[in-house]
Parts: sequence; structure tokens; C-alpha cells
Amino acid sequence: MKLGIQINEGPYQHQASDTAYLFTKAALEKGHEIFRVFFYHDGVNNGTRLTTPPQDDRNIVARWSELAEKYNLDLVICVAAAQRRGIVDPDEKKRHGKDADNIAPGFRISGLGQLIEAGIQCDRLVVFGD
Amino acid sequence: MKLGIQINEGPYQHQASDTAYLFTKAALEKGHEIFRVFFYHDGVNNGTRLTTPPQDDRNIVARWSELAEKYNLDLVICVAAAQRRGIVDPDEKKRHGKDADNIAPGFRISGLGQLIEAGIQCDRLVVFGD
Amino acid sequence: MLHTVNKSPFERNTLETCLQHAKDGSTILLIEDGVYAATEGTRFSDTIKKAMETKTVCALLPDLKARGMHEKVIEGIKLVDYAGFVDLVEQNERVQAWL
Amino acid sequence: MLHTVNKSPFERNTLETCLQHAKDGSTILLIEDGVYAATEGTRFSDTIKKAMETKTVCALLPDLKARGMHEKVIEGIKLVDYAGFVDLVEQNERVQAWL
Amino acid sequence: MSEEMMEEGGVVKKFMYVNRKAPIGSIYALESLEVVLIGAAFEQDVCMVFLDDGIYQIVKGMDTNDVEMKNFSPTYRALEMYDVERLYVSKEAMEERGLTTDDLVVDVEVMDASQIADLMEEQDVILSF
Amino acid sequence: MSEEMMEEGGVVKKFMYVNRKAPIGSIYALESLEVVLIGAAFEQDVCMVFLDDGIYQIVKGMDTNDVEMKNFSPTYRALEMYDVERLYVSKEAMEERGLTTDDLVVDVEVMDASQIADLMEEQDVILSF
Repeated sequence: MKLGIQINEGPYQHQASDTAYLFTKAALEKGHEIFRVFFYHDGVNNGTRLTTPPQDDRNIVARWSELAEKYNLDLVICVAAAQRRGIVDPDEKKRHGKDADNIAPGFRISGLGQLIEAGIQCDRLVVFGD
Repeated sequence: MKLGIQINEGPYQHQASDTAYLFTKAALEKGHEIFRVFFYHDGVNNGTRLTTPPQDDRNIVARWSELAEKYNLDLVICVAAAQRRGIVDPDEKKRHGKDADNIAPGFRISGLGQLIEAGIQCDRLVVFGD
Repeated sequence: MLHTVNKSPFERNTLETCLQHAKDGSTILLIEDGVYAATEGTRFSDTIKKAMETKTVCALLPDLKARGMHEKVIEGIKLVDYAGFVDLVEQNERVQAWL
Repeated sequence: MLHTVNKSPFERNTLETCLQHAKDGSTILLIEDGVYAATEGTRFSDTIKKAMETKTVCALLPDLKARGMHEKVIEGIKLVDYAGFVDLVEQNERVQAWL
Repeated sequence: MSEEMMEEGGVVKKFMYVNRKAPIGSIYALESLEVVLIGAAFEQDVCMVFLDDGIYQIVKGMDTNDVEMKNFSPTYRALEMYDVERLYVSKEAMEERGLTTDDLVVDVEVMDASQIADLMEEQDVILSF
Repeated sequence: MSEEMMEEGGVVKKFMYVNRKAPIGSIYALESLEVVLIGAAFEQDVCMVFLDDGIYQIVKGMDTNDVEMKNFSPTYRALEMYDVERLYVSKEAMEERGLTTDDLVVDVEVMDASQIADLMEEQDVILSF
């Protein structure tokens, strides 16, 4: 089956990103296709490479990046939500005159249309949030 | 009276930071002393300079920075919470080998002891969260 | 003692727990989504009216207005702005935020 | 149809609203803090047992174990892991997440 | 809408947006509305459902000046121009909050839980906020 | 503890940590515990109260392997070494969850709501999580 995943909360504060990750990994291991993972609301905060979690805990951002690389996942951060919360890629950095970007490897910033498209293209859309 | 403020949620997702800001401003305008504003949990996300909220909406990060400058406020971001969520100042950048920092003007990163100290030193500690 | 409640009573158990632990004579300030508890004609209106017999109930007017609820407030609830919120914190020796 | 519930029934009204809107024959999967509803001897145990008469109730075992609740599960609740969660999504034509 | 099942260039699916959270206190209402507006360009078969505290999103008379936030309440009235015309509210949610349709900024259809449950079963995609 | 009101180098205040949220599903429990541990170094008069779903923070048998999180449950047993010895749980919260003190990883005192209310009124600082 072709799956779309929506994540509404940032890393650590709520379990949503953890559950979404373990669900996505299980789906991939079963041979399902992940069409897209869409990060919305505080979910965009999963896409910053500036985190340094304690060494004895999971690294939520890094394992999304690794999963994306291994399975060629499309990890999309909503641009409007990202602007409110300070998640920036090189394009956004230039566009808004910022002096730094913080997007993690394997993530890209795009519009809400990408979520609607996932709804249209996928057999199922599964939402994780608070 | 001498006040300590604790903020547990990030900008925009929850109203906590808005309420804390308007409360803090009102207290300052009444002549009270704000000993410290302590950002904990997702509250640390109030301290990134990389946000670009819509022009017709309030800029939560910028107005904290402005309030800090006007009243010489002590805005403290919890270091442990910040590491989990990717809020980085130049020291943290160096310490963890990051390639960028994102802390906003007027904020500083420090330890949880600063919260306890606020509890000890202040007449009242007021907590805002979800 | 001042208790703040910032959650809708319909969504969470916060108000209920606050009322369980707020002593007679204490003050309860409804803020943010907590102000829905201050409105007339809801499933929780009687709960608040009962609490008002032994406690002072206040609500943050800016939050009521933001939600279009300022004309539905239960009579006797004291409305305050942010400056009034500061005054309540000053008048009470401690504050418990029921998050 | 698959309904997921990720909130504690003690804290929020999520489970209650889900049960109100889940038709007979549908499947309810309790995840995250929602798994507390799957445990025996609580104020909500009877609510779940009643729901089980007309619906299939499942719970995510990793979440039960993480909370130390895996030995308190109500008999008849189907326990699944993340792979089982994926199967439930596949077996049902649509998913509603009660957040 | 089954006669429109195949549009030029693609499928038309039934999308339902489920709103259960109060506005202002959190951003879910506002950002959900942003999805609906963007989604309108895709010409899908869309409806919105307001359950629980979600019905507070569409009450009249919101004035956000004193909380210094943008007031997005008028945007709900613009939904019609985006061809988002089917708005449903929960009868039970209205009743326990003492609200009537006169309190709302938009025209809605009131449905009880079993009607909403039926409607939900007809959807292809459900987005929850 | 009034005989200790003035410690060498500073004031001793009564601190209460109020825990009302379930663990794992959100980080409040873990980060609250981090405050208590750091706070211990300040030698204040500390107590912790577990209300509502907060009592789930201290139940036995938590195994977080399959959710791939760090298990911080054993840390509660270390609180004693930090001189955090007064832990109170809500009688009402225990009862509606069908829990007894045998289900908990630490020794606690069970109090009803009116006792907890009294205790709360004695505090100088209340930190809520």
C-alpha cells in the first residue's frame, strides 16, 4: 500500500514523532511504499540539524535523516509552519535575509499542497499529533 | 514585587508564550521587577532568531527580544531542553561542533539552577504552559 | 492562594482537579481556553456557580473577547485584564498553575 | 474503519468522542497515552468493555510496556506491535486519528 | 458528487477536515484553515466537521486585539468563495456548550454523532486537527 | 523544618513539584524530574506531589525498549539519595486508576484532595508540570 504520514508535533515534547517514526519504519520493512512524510504545526521542528540530545537517548532528528537516506524518503516540512517556528533551508535563508539555516539532511521545505497531494495519491493518510 | 516567569511551550503552537509576554509587560509597566524569564521544555523554541512569521501577525520572538532590551530582562533558555530541541548559542555551537547557531538577541542559555534560583529569589513564580 | 486554569473544561480534567484542590477562600483565575468555563448555559456553568459560593472566580477579559465569549459571562465572575492578573498574583502569596 | 486514540481518558475527552463517532464493526486502536484506557480496574474499564461488544479494540503493546501497563490489560483486547499497527491501517479503508 | 469522480488531470477524492480544538489557545484551528484554503485549489470533494471545542472556532464576535493576535475568524466566511460549502457541526457539542447556529459566523448543518459517523465512513481522506 | 529556615548562605524555601501528566506520551515527567535533581543541590525544603495521570510516572515495570526511549523510571528510586524524601500521591487519582502503593516504584504517602490542598497552601514556590 502507498502511505502518507502527517506529523503535527516536534521532537521529544510529545510522542507523536516517535510513534510516526516507528510506524513508518515498520511499514517500510513490510514492503509498503511511503509516498511522503509531511511535517506540520510544531512537527516542523523535527527537521533541525542543531539538536544534541543526551547520548543515552534516541536522536529523533538523526534517525529521520537516516531513514530518509536508506529508503529514499520524501520528508517535507511545511513552509508556512516553518517560517513561524524558525526552520530554514538555504533558499529560505536567502529569501528572508537570515544569517543561518538549520535544516537537517534529507528534509526539504515546501508548501501545504504537498500534504493535499499526499492525500490524493496515497491509499491511506495517517496523522500523528497531540 | 519581584517576579519569576516560567514558559513551557514554544511560540505560536500554544498561547502560553503570548500570555506570559502580555503578563510580563503588564507587570513591568506597573513597576514590578522581573527577576528572570525561564524558558523550559518547548519554551526554549521562543529563543530562535530564525522565525519569519506572517507580516500581519505578531512576531513572538522579536517582541521578547525588544522587551528584554527595553527593560534589561534576563531571558534564560534551559541548556538541556535546548540541546534536545536545537536552540544553540555560539558557545553551544562550538561545544557540540555545530555549523550554525540560532539564538535570538537578548536570550542566553544556562542551566536549570537558574530556575531554582528564581524560585528562591522571587516573591512569586508564575508558570505558563500547556 | 491563586489558582490559574488555562484549559477548556470540555477537553481536559484540569478545572475539575483545580476545584478539588482549591480551598475555600482561594481565588481561581480562568485564562486562555480556561475562559470557556466562565460562560453561561454550558454543561459546566453550574460547576462554576457552585465554586463561586466559596471561592472567588475571575476570568481574563482579553481571552474572553478573543474567543467571542465576553457577552456570555456568568454574572458575578470578576473580569480582569493583564494588569489585573498581575494584581491577583501580588495579592496572593502563592500561585499554582493547573496546566 | 480504523480509529486511533492517543490520549489518556482521564486527562481528555478524546476516547469519549471517538466512541461516540465509531460505528459498530469499526476498529479502535489505543496508542501512546491512550493505552491507559486498555487497563483493568480503572474508572474507564467498563466503558471499554462495553465498546468491545460492538467494536474491535486493540492496543499498542510497545506503549503498554513502556508504561508498565502490559500486565494489566483487559482480557479480549488485541495487542499489536508497530507492524500490527501497519496491518490495521492496511485492512481498513480509512483512518481517523482522534488527537 | 460521484459524477465528478474523474476530473481533468486527476482523481477527485472525498476529503474531510475534522476540527476538535478551541481556537486562540492553540494554533491548530488557524493552521487547519490554511490547509483547507490551499487544498481548495486541488478541486477535491471537501467538507469540514466541527466537533467538541472545534465549534468554538466559528463563533461570532471574536476580537483578538487585546491578545495581540491576528483575527482569522473572518476567513471562515470566505470559505464559500473557495467552494468549501459543506460545514457540519456536532449537535451534542453545540448543546453542551449552550450554543445555537445563531452564534456562528457561517451557515452550517447540524448533525448528531451517528450522522457524523456515517459521513466519516464515506470519506477517502480524513485530516485531523 | 522551620528551625532550618535560614541556611548557611541563603534562604530555605518550601518547594513543591506538582506532576499531573502521564510519562512517555510527553516529556513533562522526565524534564520535571531533571528540575528536581538539579534543585536538590540548592538544599531547599522539597516535596513532590503526583496527581491525576502524574501517578503513572511512578508505576513499576516500565520497559521502554520497544518505543526506543530511555527508561528514566529507575531515577525515581534515586531521589532519596538526593534528600528528596517527601513524595505524596493523590488518593482519588490512585482509586480511579485502580492502583495501590504496591504498584509504585517508590515509597509514597497517600493523601486525599483536602490534605494536598492544605499542603499546597504551606508552600513558598509551586512548580507545575
